Amino acid sequence: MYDFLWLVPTLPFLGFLILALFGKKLGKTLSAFVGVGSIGISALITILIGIRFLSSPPEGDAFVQTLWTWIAVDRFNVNIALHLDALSLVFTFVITFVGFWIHLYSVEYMADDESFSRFFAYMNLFVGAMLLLVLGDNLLLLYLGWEGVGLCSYLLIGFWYKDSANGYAARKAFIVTRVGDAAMAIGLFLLFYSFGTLNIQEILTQAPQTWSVGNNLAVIATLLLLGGAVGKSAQLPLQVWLPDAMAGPTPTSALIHAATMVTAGVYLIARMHGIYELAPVSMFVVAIVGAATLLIAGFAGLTQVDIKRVLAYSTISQIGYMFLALGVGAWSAAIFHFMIHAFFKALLFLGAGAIILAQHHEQNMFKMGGLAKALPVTFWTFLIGSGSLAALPLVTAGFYSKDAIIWFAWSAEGGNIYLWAAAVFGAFITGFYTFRMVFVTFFGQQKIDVSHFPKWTIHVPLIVLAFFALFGGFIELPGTMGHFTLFSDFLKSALPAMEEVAHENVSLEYFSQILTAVLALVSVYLAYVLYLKKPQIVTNFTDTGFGKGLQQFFLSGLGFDWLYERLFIRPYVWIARTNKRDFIDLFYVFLPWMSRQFHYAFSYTQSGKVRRYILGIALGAVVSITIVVIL
Amino acid sequence: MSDTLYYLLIIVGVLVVMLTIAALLIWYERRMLALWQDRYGPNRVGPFGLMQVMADMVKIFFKEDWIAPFADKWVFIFAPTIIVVAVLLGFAVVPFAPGIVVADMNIGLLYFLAMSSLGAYSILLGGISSNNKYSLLGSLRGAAQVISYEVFMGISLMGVVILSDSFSLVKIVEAQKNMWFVIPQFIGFVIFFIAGVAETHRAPFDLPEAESELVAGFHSEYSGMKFGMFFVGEYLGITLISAMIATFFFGGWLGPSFLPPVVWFFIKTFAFITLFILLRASLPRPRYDQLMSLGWKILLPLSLVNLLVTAAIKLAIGG
Amino acid sequence: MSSISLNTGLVIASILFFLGFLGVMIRRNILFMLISVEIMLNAAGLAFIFAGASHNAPDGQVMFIFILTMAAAEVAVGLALLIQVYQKFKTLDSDAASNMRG
Amino acid sequence: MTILFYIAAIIAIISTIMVITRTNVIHALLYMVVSLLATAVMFFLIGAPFIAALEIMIYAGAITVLFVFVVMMLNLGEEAVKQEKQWLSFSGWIFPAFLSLILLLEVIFIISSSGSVPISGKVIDPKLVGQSLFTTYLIGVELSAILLLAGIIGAYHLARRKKKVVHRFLELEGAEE
Repeated sequence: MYDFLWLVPTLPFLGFLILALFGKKLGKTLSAFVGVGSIGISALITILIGIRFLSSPPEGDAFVQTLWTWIAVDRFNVNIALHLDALSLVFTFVITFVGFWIHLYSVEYMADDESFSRFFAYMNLFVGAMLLLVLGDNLLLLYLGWEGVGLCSYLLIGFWYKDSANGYAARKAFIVTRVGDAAMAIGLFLLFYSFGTLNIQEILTQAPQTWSVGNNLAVIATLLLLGGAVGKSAQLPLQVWLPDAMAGPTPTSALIHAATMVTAGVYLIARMHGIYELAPVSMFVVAIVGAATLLIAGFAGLTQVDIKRVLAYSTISQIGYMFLALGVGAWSAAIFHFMIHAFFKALLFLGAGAIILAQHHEQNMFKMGGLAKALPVTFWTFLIGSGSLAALPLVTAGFYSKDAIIWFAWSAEGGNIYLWAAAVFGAFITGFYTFRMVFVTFFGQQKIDVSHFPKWTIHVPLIVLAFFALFGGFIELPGTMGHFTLFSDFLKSALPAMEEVAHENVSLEYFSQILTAVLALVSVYLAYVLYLKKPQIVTNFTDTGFGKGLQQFFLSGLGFDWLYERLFIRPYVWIARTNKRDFIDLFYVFLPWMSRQFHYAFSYTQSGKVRRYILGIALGAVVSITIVVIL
Repeated sequence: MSDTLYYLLIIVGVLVVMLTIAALLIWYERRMLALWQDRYGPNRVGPFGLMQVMADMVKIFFKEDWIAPFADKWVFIFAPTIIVVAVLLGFAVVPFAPGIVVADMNIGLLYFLAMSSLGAYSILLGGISSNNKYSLLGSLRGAAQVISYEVFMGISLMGVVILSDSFSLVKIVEAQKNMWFVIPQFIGFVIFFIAGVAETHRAPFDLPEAESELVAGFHSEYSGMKFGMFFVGEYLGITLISAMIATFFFGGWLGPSFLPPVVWFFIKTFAFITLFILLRASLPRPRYDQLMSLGWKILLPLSLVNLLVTAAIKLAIGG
Repeated sequence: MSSISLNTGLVIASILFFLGFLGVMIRRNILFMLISVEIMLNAAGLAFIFAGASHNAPDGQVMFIFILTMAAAEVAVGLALLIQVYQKFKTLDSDAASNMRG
Repeated sequence: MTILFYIAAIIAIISTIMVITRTNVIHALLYMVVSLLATAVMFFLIGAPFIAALEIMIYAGAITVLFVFVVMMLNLGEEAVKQEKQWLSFSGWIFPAFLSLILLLEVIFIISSSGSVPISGKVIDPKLVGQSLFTTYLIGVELSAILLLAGIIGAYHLARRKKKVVHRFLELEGAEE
């Protein structure tokens, strides 16, 4: 079964090729079959491989499939090789499985779009690149997938390129992530410089022997990799691109937020955990970044009116949780939250897409309302997703995964009470803005007619994902509730476990859990009061000058765009403008000038008089033969 | 030294004999034409009008040697000599009999072709130096005709070369001991004969000098001895072509031994000269485009096919 | 038999060649230029023949035949062009056909 | 033999000089023929009689005749000669002549700096040439055939007079404009 691993990333690429080359001729039905089918078969193979992996793990808990040699220059040898271990299996599973449901959903969502096959081509390429990223056994292949993902996000965000705003958003996403990628590339150079190889496993085994804990190079390398990770995963300070990325079609957003792209950073840090453990400073920075991001994104999420932007900020916030978990060393908790998040965030985006489709492509949720009756399936699944996001205690998967992170933020080796407090407060905010969205959208008066009632292609993905968002959490239960550790046991082969350190203080853990649960419920009630029962409290507050200012501040994502505009863009543009005629530019102005002068000189020789040409030949012959004779 | 003397003798002998024959041919042609056209021909000067040649010679020698003032003088003078020289040089390779040959070159056949192609200059230069539109037209025709017919004249002889395995005329003659090449190379013979008529621009292919259209064509402006040169050149050409036909296709000097080889050779040659004259007496002149299309569209392909078939048979037999 | 050497032959060939070359350079008349080109080709063939003769090999003559072929084709096309030029410009001045200069 | 060879060479060179300096095309062509005949004599003397015959047949007999033919077709008069005289000015040829001379001297220097091989003058049979042509150089022969075909087609196409399809009245109107 393992031998079929290569098919997993190949099929989406094949689908992309077919769609890109023959998309126009295939027609919509065939395009959909190719687009969805390739991911579907990939998902099926992944699941079969996963079952095999669970029943009889490969030797060394990892399966490596070397396809061919990519580059071989002196010491620099890079293979096209796939590395499958528990970590990459989880990612592969999520990418293909969630990706499949998103693809299926897209068939209906994009049904009326004229660029139907182009959309599926991009989506397939996206999935393929992401699979390459998580399955690549060396950092260069990972980087290839990494950039492929970046390219696809650019293509998909700017999918409706006729609107220049979408193109702007696409460029913004591309350029901002490029900042991180540059840092990551330097990090890769540094790693290659230190270890002479880019193979991940070799680096991980060599690192502890080469570097002592706290080694400067290790810190620098990990911080540079972190730069790449924050760029891709939209963490502070490079989070600004993700809310704008909502310009793309909603399934794209689902794919970016749930299965691919933004989780690449999480994967990178989890994958390179070996060297992060050698750099506690970097770990701490990761935790700080995660905590700060989850709070800032949470605040920004509080005031958004666009339903997709709420979800975007919630993603940033949830990824922040994952970074927090990575930072404190709770590797499996981060991956667990990643998986659960993938389920409920995909569900929420697809639900939001269904709503937007039903509301004449209106995205402002304050113009909606009362959709619970009109779209019952969407409502209930959306509610489940929201509950999972808000971590409603006991019944939702999100509770278990988030609870693990919150507890580890305190109890783990790198954790402390401040990080814990930030995580708990973040959970409260999350619950609040999530249910603000639910109440505003589904309750109250219906304001716009429902224009599109979803069919089975939308409903089935929603229900399946809702099932996982609800019950996916039971594969890993905290120590206080049965201590069921299937998931972390599974991951133990790839990532170091944390349990022994974490579960010493049971009463504290109970306190933390109960506090989180209560806060989540309170936040839901608060949202109910403020947005359904007495909305005038909010309007009264926002009418005051301070309230209005605060609302604007939060709405703009805490002014990061404003800040970057002034801090980077304007000075850069100013420098570029004032430096228009610099030395280098003069050189490049001189080059065409010179070639033009030569052109004039030579065109003068082109007199059309054959005898002149022959005279030229004679002169040339004299010169060259004279040289020969003299030499 | 005696060898050199022998060669000198042959050279002088050939020159004298050929020039004499050429002169006599003038009388011979007129007599033959008259015979076929039921009239007397020259019959007043000497027995059978034989001295008519001498009379003509005297006339030509004493006529004013006039050069048209608008002509290109040196070329005008030079032109008539070319044909005489070229044809006389052509006789150098003709094997009159075993041992009686000026130069038995191993490329004799090619040499003959080269010389006959040089003959074309005579017409060309004569016409162009005359600065006369009829002459110009005549020499245009002549040049085109000679170039065109030269092509397959050479090709038609290649069959002979294949059969005899040599370019040398002596060897070609010797190769015909058992069978004259006219039998296996009948097509080649016909083509060569037609091309020969055209090469010497004799009637019916006398378009360069067609009296009725171009008032004597390229030599309109010529008179006196220079005209005589053209005249003699033409008869020399006929003799050369006839000799060549005899050599290539009719076994040259070969023949029953009751007559010496030289006599056989001259008999054969005279037979073809007579055939030339008979052609003039009997055939009308074709149009210029007919001449050209005959050459390019019929004779050239035919000669190529002949060459191809001959070569193929030779290969198949394995000679 | 004779004291002709390869060098003598090559010198003769190069003299002829450069005379042809000079002809191409100094003549304005396309006809003369073509004639000069023929001289050059012939000189090149001459050099080949000398080289072949110095080795007693037929290759030089083969090369000459190829040059001959080329010369024939070149003359045919060249003269056809010349006629066209003459019909178009009413002159054989090679400078007249310089319309396509840059 | 050697003397004959040098005489032929000198004749060839002198007549070639005459070719490039004549103002009358016909005279130039006549000198060209003389030069070619002299060359043919050289060929004959150094053991290439086959090529000598070809030289006369094709260069002198066909190519040069073609030139003469074209000259006749163009029918250039006295004015062409005058024109040539005008074109052949001293200042026009002195520099190219200087260049050619330098080139020639350099080439002669190069030639003479290498060891010389005497030419035996042994006759190379046409048969040998033919065998060489149709074995070693077979591809060359085929290519020559294609070249000649291309030459024929090219010459035919180029020399064809473009037929004017405009009606004569229309042409008149055009002329008035």
